[in-house]
Amino acid sequence: MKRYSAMALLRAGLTGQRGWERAWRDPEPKPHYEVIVIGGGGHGLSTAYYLAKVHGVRSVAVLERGWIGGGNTGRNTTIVRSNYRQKPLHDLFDFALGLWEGMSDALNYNVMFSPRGALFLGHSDADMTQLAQRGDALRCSGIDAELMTPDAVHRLVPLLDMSPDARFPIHGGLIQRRGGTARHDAVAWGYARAADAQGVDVIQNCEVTGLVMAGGRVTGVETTRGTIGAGRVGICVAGNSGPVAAMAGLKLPIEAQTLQAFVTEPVKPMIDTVVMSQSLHCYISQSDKGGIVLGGDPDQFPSYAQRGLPIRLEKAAAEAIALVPALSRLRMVRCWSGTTDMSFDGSPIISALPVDGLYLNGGWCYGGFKATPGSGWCYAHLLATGESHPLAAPFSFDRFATGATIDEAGVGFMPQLR
Amino acid sequence: MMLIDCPYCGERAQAEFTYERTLDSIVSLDMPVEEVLARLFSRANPRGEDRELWRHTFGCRQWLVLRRHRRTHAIAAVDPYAPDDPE
Amino acid sequence: MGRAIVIDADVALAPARDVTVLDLWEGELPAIAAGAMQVEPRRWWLIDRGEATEEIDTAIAGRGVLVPIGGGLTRATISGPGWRDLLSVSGFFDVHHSGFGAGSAVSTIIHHVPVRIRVTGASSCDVFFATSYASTLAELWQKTSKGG
Amino acid sequence: MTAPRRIADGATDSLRFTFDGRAMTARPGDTLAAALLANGVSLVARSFKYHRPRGIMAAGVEEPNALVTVGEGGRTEPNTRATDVFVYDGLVARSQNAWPSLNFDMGAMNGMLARFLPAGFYYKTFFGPASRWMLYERFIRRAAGLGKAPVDRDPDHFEHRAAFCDVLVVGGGPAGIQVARDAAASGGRVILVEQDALLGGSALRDGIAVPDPVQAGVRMMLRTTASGNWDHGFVTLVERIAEPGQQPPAGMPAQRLWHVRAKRIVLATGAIERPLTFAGNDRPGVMLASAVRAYIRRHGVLAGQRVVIATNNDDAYRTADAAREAGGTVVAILDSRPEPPAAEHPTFADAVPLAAHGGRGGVTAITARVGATTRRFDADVVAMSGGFTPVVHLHSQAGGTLGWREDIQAFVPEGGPEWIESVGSAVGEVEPIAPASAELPDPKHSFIDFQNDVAASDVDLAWREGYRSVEHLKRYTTLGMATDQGKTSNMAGLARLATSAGVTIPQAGLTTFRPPYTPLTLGAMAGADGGGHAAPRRRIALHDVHEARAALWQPLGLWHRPRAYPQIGETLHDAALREARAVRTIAGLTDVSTLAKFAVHGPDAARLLEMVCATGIAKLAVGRGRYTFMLREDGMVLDDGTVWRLDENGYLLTSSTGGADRMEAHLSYVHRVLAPTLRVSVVAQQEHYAGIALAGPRAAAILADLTGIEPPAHMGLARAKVAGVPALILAASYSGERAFELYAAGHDAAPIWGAIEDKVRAAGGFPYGLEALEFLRIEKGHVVIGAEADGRTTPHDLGLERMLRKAGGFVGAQALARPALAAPDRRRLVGLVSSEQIPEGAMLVANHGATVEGHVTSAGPRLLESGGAALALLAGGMAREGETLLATSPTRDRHVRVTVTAPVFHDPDGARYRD
Repeated sequence: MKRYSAMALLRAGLTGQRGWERAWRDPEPKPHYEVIVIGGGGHGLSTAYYLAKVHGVRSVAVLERGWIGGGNTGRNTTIVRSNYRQKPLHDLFDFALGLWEGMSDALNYNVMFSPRGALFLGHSDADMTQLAQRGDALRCSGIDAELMTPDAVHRLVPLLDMSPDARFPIHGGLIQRRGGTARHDAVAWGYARAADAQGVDVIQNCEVTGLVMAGGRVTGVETTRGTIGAGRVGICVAGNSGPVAAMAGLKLPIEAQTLQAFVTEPVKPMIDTVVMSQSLHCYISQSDKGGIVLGGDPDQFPSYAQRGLPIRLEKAAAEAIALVPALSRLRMVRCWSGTTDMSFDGSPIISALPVDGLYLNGGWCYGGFKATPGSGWCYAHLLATGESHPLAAPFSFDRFATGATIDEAGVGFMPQLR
Repeated sequence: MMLIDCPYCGERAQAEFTYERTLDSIVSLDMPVEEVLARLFSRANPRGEDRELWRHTFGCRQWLVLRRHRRTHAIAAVDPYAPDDPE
Repeated sequence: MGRAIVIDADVALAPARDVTVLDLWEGELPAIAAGAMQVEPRRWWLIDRGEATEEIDTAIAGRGVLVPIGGGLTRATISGPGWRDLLSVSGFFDVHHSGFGAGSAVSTIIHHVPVRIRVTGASSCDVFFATSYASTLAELWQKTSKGG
Repeated sequence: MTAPRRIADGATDSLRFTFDGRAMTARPGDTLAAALLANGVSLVARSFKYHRPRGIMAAGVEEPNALVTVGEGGRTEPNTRATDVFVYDGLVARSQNAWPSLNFDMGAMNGMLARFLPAGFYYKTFFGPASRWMLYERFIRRAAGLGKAPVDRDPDHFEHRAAFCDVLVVGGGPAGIQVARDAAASGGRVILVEQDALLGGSALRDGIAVPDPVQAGVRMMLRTTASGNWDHGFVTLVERIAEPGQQPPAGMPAQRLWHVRAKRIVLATGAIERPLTFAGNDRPGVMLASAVRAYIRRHGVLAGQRVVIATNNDDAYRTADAAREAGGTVVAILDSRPEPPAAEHPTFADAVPLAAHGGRGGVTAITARVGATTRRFDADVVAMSGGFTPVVHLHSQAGGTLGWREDIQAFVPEGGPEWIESVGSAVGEVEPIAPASAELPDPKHSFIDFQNDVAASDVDLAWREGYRSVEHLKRYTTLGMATDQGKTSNMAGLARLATSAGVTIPQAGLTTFRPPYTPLTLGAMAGADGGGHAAPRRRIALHDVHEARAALWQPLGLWHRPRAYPQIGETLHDAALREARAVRTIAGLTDVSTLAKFAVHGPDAARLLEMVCATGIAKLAVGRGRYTFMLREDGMVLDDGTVWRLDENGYLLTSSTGGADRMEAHLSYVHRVLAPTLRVSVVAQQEHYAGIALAGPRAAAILADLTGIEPPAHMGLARAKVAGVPALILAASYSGERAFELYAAGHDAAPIWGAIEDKVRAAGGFPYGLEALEFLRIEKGHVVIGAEADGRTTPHDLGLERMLRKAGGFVGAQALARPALAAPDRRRLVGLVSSEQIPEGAMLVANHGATVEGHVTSAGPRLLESGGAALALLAGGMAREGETLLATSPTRDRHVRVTVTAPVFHDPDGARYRD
């Protein structure tokens, strides 16, 4: 792998940018791999990278139906944070956050992880108590969290509507300063390039159409490019987990729903921090290019259309204007829809399945992007050793039957209420 | 924003309706525990048609069964919920 | 459509008070309840029936029930040629449909508020909604109609 | 007065506007772009990345270059396309993304470094710790962005409207008008929308009159853009009532967002001309040929005197004719085809533009390959035409598929939903073109995406590095990601990619089209929900009563409820203490109107309630009530409340405020889905009844005094008149004192409040709000939905297991059998006491740094003694009674030693409920 650096860039500038090689190869599928990862999103690619890098498993293929990073990796609001209330969640996400912090160097690919702070606003004293409780849980786990006064919030985001009669008055906030944003596409590309350099085959335009079973065990996959044998097969296709698991005759505690987000035309810097809310489904951040990236409620019904409800976008716009009135005249330039893997407790599943040799990493709801490196790390551990990584052990497939669910929102098994 | 042809009210905007669950995840109070857990916590989740229970919450408030395609959003049928519906 | 015409409709809000739900779990609507506003397949609203409500109660005894709800309802009386346009603001129902004439009634949602609309004449209607939302809808309509 | 580039016609300009402070004139109907061209302004903007000088390229919404900031204060709209704003008197426009000025822009330094800043350069450098990247990033962020957002609040309002039609025609060109007139003639509701201020579409640039659709019965909406085509014929339209920056007429919104439901949608959206790719094709003065013609014919503006046409199709010849008619000189027509049509202009066959020359002021000459030779032509405007791309966005947004047309080198609508069809140039009825030329001697300066400065060399680099899917190309180079959404760049980018790949364009693929067609303001999206109206504010029936008593308000979901009634100089906490102590010692009254209430009647009413409630119902006597709770199907506590038997077959069920809608749906689900044969009626009466709770040792005496009846025993009920108003009286207590809830029709309840308040105050008590209520219920150990019952707790966790009906048969009973729900280390309800106030939400640990074992769910002061009390969920629950723990809140730096006790601190035996 030709290393990227400022010097390399300068040299290339003098030679017409001719010297760069392909970021990752375009290999033909081999007949057999030790591990096949189905799904070339950030989670699948990072899984493959850590399989090779951490566990020395280099006979790995990532099979991607279309182009890598084309699913939810490229359809989110790029927010990275670990400030969940429930311990299993914040431990997993904070492990991921630690990996984010060194990711650009580790991959030799600038994923533009920018810890500009992830701020949750509180709109009432009750919200502030909830935020304090969350912050206290985090601090007791050694994770950074800081309550902010309204004045401090205002200094950080001067365009917020701080008036007491605002529809969502701002009583303060909880900030995770290590949180922020990253360049979503670069995460897929960076992991693909680094995995490729470790010998992993990243195979695009290769759709898995079936599983090969022998003696009650998965021994390979049928694809649009032929049958490929495998020692272990890991499903990593959040958004499509149901249809892929169905190839093994399994039903999952997951329902696919649409989540939309949108971005405005680029403007000069106006919001430096990621702004969220304790009581609204509203996410506001400004990309490096200058667009204000906004997200809102999921669509609350099952869909694979990657086409959402306009009224959800309209609600998100209304809430964003209520918080930051100066957004009123900015214009949405583009919206996109991801198909989210809504699990029945709101938490992911990183687990063996009841079919030998088959594993699942999915059910990330609308929060998977921020977990990318931690998810890959834990899934690689599972696929390499057959045992759950301690951080992933609570996220087992059977927790719904046993009752050990991890329900951050406390709304139960109906994903549309989340 | 789908158009749902409510058997009681006629064609109405999706904004008046709420999705409840798939028809095969309805759990009666006399089912054995294993069946209850299986129904509550697993879904076929197909990239195609499924039978879903919706409610015309902001209209006639009745419970409806939609046969709906989840990739195209085409609605093949809307019927009043009837408990003896085969799943 | 005119680009510079604010909607020509008058809105008057008042407590609905005399509204009673009539639910039947068996049988047909009694004749003396004819004209009640049907809001669900087995539910009607008796509006301004006064003393007659007691007779209806007797008529449905054993197969249905009357439950008052008017204490929390507001009635907006909207009149003027623009009433249909006014109800298309932040709405989702086809109020201009030719079939939606005097005597028709519909349940829908306007500006996030569940409402029941009853057409009372060529240029008037009643809109019923929970009183807690009255200021929300009043502000919307004031901004939109000529009253604003 | 007439602007200099205006073709002489004797008319004068009547409108004044400014651009970068310079006063200029315009005519009604001018776009800002037309007016700037008329005034001889060629440099209008700077590009995003290299800050290259840019002028006006197009005459429509596809304009990639001429972005300006229009308006002032809260009406400021940055990034406005000069081609998409009509000049009004007083319009103020400013250039953007240039410092210190448009003419001399320091940012242009980036252009000199362009060789080091190719597509995706940022992925290859800026390594080191995240803090170092953030340092670089600060400069990148400052350099990025285009215009500046406004700071002030928007002074205007916006509106959403619904409309329904049989046929919606999008596009008011000749094809759209024809379809709309025909549809109207056959009856039905027909809406025709046109984004421009005039009908005509392509006919406007050819000076052809179009028939009137309105007279044919069509509802016409001008200056209205179909921005999104969603499911089942649902289309969002944006109607501009005021131009960007313009004050709307009195009482009118600035813009309207229309929600249209159409049975049939006809897309007559036309076609957009493609630029040609050659070096310097981005210089001011290099324009689309159709745009040059539109400015002449429609606006009477000739963009330059010496015109060179570069084309691969016949359409641009009409531009040559128009330029000559307007008094310009057609220097040359460069036609890439070997056999161009006959024309009365100097025409060169097999002629391909290679480079446009000039400076910031614009193009001065163009070099072309003509056959085997290279020739240079003087020009102050270059009119280019690479053919026309049908506008298929709306077709594609709704799930329509596309097919490739070789003769026009473009995609056209193919399959899709049956209610959508496209007509006219949108289906490819445009001039055929010669296949694109691959020769490009200077790919670094041959731009494909003008606004984002993506040159042909960037596409080539992406290909070499393996970003070969068209989506990767787009994301790696940012091609098509600018505010024009690739309207002029996508096809050229695909063509270049296909050349690199050695494949055809359809093999190279196509990115998906997503809403909106053109950018729309968040204000329009929000409609009437903008600003303070983002969610309704629900008012309780006695809102004005409390307002008159200077209540502090507390939001709870959409509701606003009184939190306390502070006296002058009193803090919230002190007021709540005073109010709560009065309840403990004398009496108080509070508003409980928002509690959910359901009238449940019928022969099977008890059976329905037994399915919904996990507690016993059947044995409840007429005239009595009891506490109850309901479970979700997964066994977690859903809600709680009280159930009252009003008569043989009639019950009243109350439940929590926040869960009212959820409970309504749940009751309906259980009734209509699980037990549809039950003969029962459930009516939500949440708002029918206003509720007033009267509590305290003197409550019974006050009630007797007010009603003249014997007050019902605890959990009994009565009916009586208070202040002449009939009320239902439920002897329920939330505070831990003898108490009564009085329910009366909301519209009539104010006198009841007044009457009770008089008696309470006379006795020395006060009205109390939610804060005092919270203190009272914590001391009594009542759990609250949302705090102790947080959606993760079972009845066992809350110590309610003894109330569960053993026989089951209620929702949630089956799932309670799951093994993890009986685990000994589950967090269960306990009480905590301390000599000081316990921080609500704090974590429970043995000592600093130890593992978290639980958390404080609610905390308040002891009311009649010192110290604090709290309810908490603690691993192991009451097995831990007597242990000392630390309630620690690092975020508030509060750490309090607490002792685990039973979760009731006041009157555990209920002695105070007895008179």
